[in-house]
Amino acid sequence: MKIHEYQAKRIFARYGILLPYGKICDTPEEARKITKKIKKPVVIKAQVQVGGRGKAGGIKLAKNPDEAKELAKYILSMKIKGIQVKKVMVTEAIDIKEEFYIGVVIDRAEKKIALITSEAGGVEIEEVARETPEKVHKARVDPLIGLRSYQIQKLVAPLFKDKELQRETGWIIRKVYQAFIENDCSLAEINPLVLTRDGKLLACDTKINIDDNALFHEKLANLRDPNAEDPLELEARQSDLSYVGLDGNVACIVNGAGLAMTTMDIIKLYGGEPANFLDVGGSSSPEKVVNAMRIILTNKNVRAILINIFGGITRCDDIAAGIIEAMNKMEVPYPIVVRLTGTNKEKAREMLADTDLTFASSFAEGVKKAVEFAGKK
Amino acid sequence: MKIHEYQAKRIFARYGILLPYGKICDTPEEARKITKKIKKPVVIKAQVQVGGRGKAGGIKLAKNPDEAKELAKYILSMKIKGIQVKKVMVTEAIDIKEEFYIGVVIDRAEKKIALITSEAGGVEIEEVARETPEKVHKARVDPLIGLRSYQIQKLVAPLFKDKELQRETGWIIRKVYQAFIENDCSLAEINPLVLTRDGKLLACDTKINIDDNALFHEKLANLRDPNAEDPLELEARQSDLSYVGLDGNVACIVNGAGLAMTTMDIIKLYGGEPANFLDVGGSSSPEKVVNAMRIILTNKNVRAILINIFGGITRCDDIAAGIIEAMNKMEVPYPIVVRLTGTNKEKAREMLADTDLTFASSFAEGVKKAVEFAGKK
Amino acid sequence: MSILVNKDTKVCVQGITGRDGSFHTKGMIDYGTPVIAGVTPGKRGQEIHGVPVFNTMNEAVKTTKANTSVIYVPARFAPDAIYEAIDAGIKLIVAITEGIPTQEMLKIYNYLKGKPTTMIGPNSSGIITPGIAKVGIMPGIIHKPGKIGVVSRSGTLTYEVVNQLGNAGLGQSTCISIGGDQIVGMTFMDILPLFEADPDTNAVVLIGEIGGTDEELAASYIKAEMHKPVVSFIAGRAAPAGKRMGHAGAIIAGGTGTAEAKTKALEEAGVAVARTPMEIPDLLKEKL
Amino acid sequence: MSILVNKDTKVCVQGITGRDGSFHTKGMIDYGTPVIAGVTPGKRGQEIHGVPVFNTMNEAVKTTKANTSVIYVPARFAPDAIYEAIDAGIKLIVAITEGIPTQEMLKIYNYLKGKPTTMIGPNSSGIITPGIAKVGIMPGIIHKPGKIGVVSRSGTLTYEVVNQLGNAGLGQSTCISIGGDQIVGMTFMDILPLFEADPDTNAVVLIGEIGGTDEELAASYIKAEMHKPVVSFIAGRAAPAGKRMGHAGAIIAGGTGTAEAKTKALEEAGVAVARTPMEIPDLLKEKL
Repeated sequence: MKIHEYQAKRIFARYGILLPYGKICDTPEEARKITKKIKKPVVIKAQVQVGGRGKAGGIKLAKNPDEAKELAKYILSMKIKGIQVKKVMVTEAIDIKEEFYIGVVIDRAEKKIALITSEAGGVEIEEVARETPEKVHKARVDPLIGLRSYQIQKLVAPLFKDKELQRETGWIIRKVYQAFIENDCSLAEINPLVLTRDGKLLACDTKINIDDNALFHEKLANLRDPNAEDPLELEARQSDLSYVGLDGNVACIVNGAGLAMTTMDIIKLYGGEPANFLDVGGSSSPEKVVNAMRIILTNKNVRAILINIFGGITRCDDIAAGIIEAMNKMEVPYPIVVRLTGTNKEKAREMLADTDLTFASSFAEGVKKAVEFAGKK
Repeated sequence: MKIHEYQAKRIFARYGILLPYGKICDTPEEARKITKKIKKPVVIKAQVQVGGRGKAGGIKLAKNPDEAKELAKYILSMKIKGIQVKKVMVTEAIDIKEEFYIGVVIDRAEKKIALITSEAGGVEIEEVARETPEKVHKARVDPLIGLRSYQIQKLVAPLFKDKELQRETGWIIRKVYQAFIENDCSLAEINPLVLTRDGKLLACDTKINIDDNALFHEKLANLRDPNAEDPLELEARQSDLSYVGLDGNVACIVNGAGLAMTTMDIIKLYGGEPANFLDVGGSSSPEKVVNAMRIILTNKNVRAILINIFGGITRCDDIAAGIIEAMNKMEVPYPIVVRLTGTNKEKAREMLADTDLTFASSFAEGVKKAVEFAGKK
Repeated sequence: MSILVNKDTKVCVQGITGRDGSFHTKGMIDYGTPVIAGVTPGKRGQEIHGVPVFNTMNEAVKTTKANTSVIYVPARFAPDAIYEAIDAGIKLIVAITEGIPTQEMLKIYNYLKGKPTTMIGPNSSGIITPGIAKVGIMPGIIHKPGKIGVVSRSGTLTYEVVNQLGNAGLGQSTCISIGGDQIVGMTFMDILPLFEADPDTNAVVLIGEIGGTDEELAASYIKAEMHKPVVSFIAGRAAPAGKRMGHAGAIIAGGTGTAEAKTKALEEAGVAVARTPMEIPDLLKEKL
Repeated sequence: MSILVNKDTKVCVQGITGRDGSFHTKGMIDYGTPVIAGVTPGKRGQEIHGVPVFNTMNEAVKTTKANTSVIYVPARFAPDAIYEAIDAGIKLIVAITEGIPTQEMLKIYNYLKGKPTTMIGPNSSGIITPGIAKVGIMPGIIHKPGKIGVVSRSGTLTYEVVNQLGNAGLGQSTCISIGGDQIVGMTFMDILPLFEADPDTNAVVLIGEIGGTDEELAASYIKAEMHKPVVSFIAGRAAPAGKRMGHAGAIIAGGTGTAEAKTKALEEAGVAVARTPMEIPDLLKEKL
């Protein structure tokens, strides 16, 4: 789960990491007041959880309170990648001498926690890794023994010759690592860590992603901003469905993530475009099918629906009951192709015998028919 | 390092473990005032770091403030196993329903941390282990992953049938373990953990030993009570010597703990009684020999001194210089037997040629001569 | 023969008294799996479908000599259950549980190193040696005994593939769902050598998906060490970058982990990569 | 032959620029030990007695192929140095440092499990294969090449014994001081099988002391598995209970770990237990 910059900054602040002075607000007038208090030029940043805020015009420099008000008004009216800006962060503009990168991520391949530093801060670390890999420094931490001093030494020595700056940066790395562990992060990043002209180290931009599997911790779950999410994905999550909206017109309802991805792949292979990823999960009740159908119908692009179920724990008769209930509850203006196999498939076929659904006896046939229907409209 | 009961209680209190209400004091009048405030019978306990306080009369029950004053006066005048009582702890007397044991120690053989519980609290756990081993419950914690719930379950299930008491005790075990880890303990113990008649769990007596190797942490080193130690051992430690006083009359100065123990063993084997264990350590300066000699001379039982050195890093000429300096600085009224071998032994012999020391050419000869001298006086 | 699950397998179910644990215990018993113990703290003395329940894994293992554990415990308590199984000396742990925090899994993974326990999952649908035993939640009926090894990061997609294999007359030696999470116990790299060494496996189907680099690592092993033919399918070609597709492991981050990169690596290692699961049986037949 | 230290040993000194590190580096070089690298953070480029200094163990190992590390780093920083050596892939760590907190050592001990690194110490005087190489702080001159293996929890007491052996014409294959702390890397139980398997060791001298149960465990191994003769000495018969005798490991707690119990266990395993170190050579000669 992504969280906002200002939320990430609050977490880092709790660990004593120095940040530029700044405040979060949601009106232009507040932005003016904050700037007046700061008595310096400020940076106004849109708080949206998408990349490329700067390029989209969501980050602006304001020289004085009135300009801050004006720019905040402009930014608060923007949509960035479809997401309405609802809050801006106003922070003092910093006199930058040098920019660095500090990041902590899960290293899937090595099954360790990877710490990364770079003297090329302020740009995406992936870009630095591609173009000047010698400027990327890594240490892999065994989670059982934690971060060791010799690893910190390895990470800071290439950034500074000055021992005092090495020591300070080492301390910051320790704190970022601690924040990563204690908040179940999948990513914790300071980019850039700025060395100011007067010799201070400030975390000018920060980013934290939380492990979705750790959201049973209330304090972490509370970081979620429902406004920052696609409303359909939000609704799906609340119904315990896994949903991702896409641009195509062939909707699908599938059990299991792998099979759901494959369904999308094959829709595409057969010349269609998937409208979504949707996994109803393992032991799916009829209600889940109803919710899945409702979410799908909210997508105005949809022209055909494919229900592709391989029953295991999921019983086909449960799915059939869900389909019947959904068709009673809502009008479905698109053709529905049903492919049901595995546990209790005969019973399901019987239950659905009187409907005007289109049946497919195989995965391939189901996809072909759905793509065909979608193309007709 | 042992610490006092009241110090251990302060540590446990920081972790939220419930204790009987009580205070520490060093005058009878204070004991009276505390008792008055408690408004109940109290227990008065001598704060000395030796076992068997109770048997020695260092723990008394007082029914009222005046009695508390009187008993505190008596206890504060006591010496227990040679240690003057300087402080007493006054705590409310507890209405005991049942007594339990909770302890955490280093498990040397398994290289784990051992947690131990017993339904037979209030007596020494070693005794319980000998006589009713079925009442001792153990779990071994891997320090890399810490204490797990299933281990707690194993420890509390045999103590109570009541789920709520199991849960509370599990919480206490977690806290004792946490205290053990965070304070570098070698032992952390609640004995007894009392279940009162009104259903509360109170840590009525507690014990903590700190790992000597962790005393570079200032907060732990500050727990040391110089008054609680043998003054000679204290002085030795301050001179970076390892010293333990014994009851015999053959003193010894040795380099290396193993050789020092063996020197004691052979003194005994040859019919003598060692007056001390004393290890001058690895790279010993002349000054250390001077300090060692001073400490040894404070022991009035001594009748002969054996200096047994196998030079490695320790250079025999350094030892010789120390012996000469010591003999210049203080009067040594006992015969000194010197056995020096290894690094620079020839030089040392030369340096000592004009002294009236007795030389031995082997370990055995040195011990025999020293024992002989001690027997003569 | 087979790998990991065989005639010596004796299963203990952790979380046997729960809804899922109880349901799938019946499924495993019906398939003929020797389920000889179950564990739920505080439930000693009960029986679930005739299986005795113990309070702790230690008791269960000492009493019944169970060597395999299957875990249906909810995510918050699953790490504890896993450590308990490891410390009780279980040889193979199959963790069905979904949603264990990644950092917990990192610790477990590193704790397992050098221990005699191996682990499948979490977020696995289990492991089955058709006709012998099933340890997990897959529909037993679609699996046929035979000579094809199947290893997959997915659940239902594996059923789809296994069903296709069966319809084409290709039975399976052992089918393993290694789990859809970012950090799982055994990966392709650990399973492939077992199939390579198994005299009763003639070819392997490897079902991968977007995210991570496990398929690329598998490709390097196949290229260097493997003699048996491998056919593969990679799910998630149509998935957009940066979005999690149900499985915690199925996310393309920073341009790595794409289906294209994985397909390329596998094809360079001589693996036939199917465009659809339906193509797998024919590709296998060509190779055999 | 020999155990642990041999002709392939290449030593890196951790803490080489410190007072002790530098002093003993010279001692090791003078003995003929191939000391090929040293490490002190921030001191890259220096030379100590002709040995190049590196900032990190990784650099040192990659550049010089060192396979053995000897640690003279102060106690507070020693755990870090040990982890660094393990992570750099060092095969044998010899930790001379005294005073490492016991809980740190517990973690290190458990971290080492399943890793290809073995560790001697801490609080060890080192390990020497006479005539080949010495890794530690013992006086090289008293050690003579020969067929007796020596393993000890002590330092100077070992010199005393080795000196007695030499005077009696009994040279040594390898002498190891496993360290006087409560928790050390290799214990008697780990060393004895190496001597048993070493064709150039004919008999073993085991020098124990009060505290712990390592001697008892060694006795059970000797009884069950060992064919070569073992002679032993246990220090600390005269020590009072509950007091630490210099070594952190040398304390008799709660009635266990006494010299009597250890002697009894060893004698029951057929070990000749000397009453004094001086008796050891004769007891050995009887057995050979």
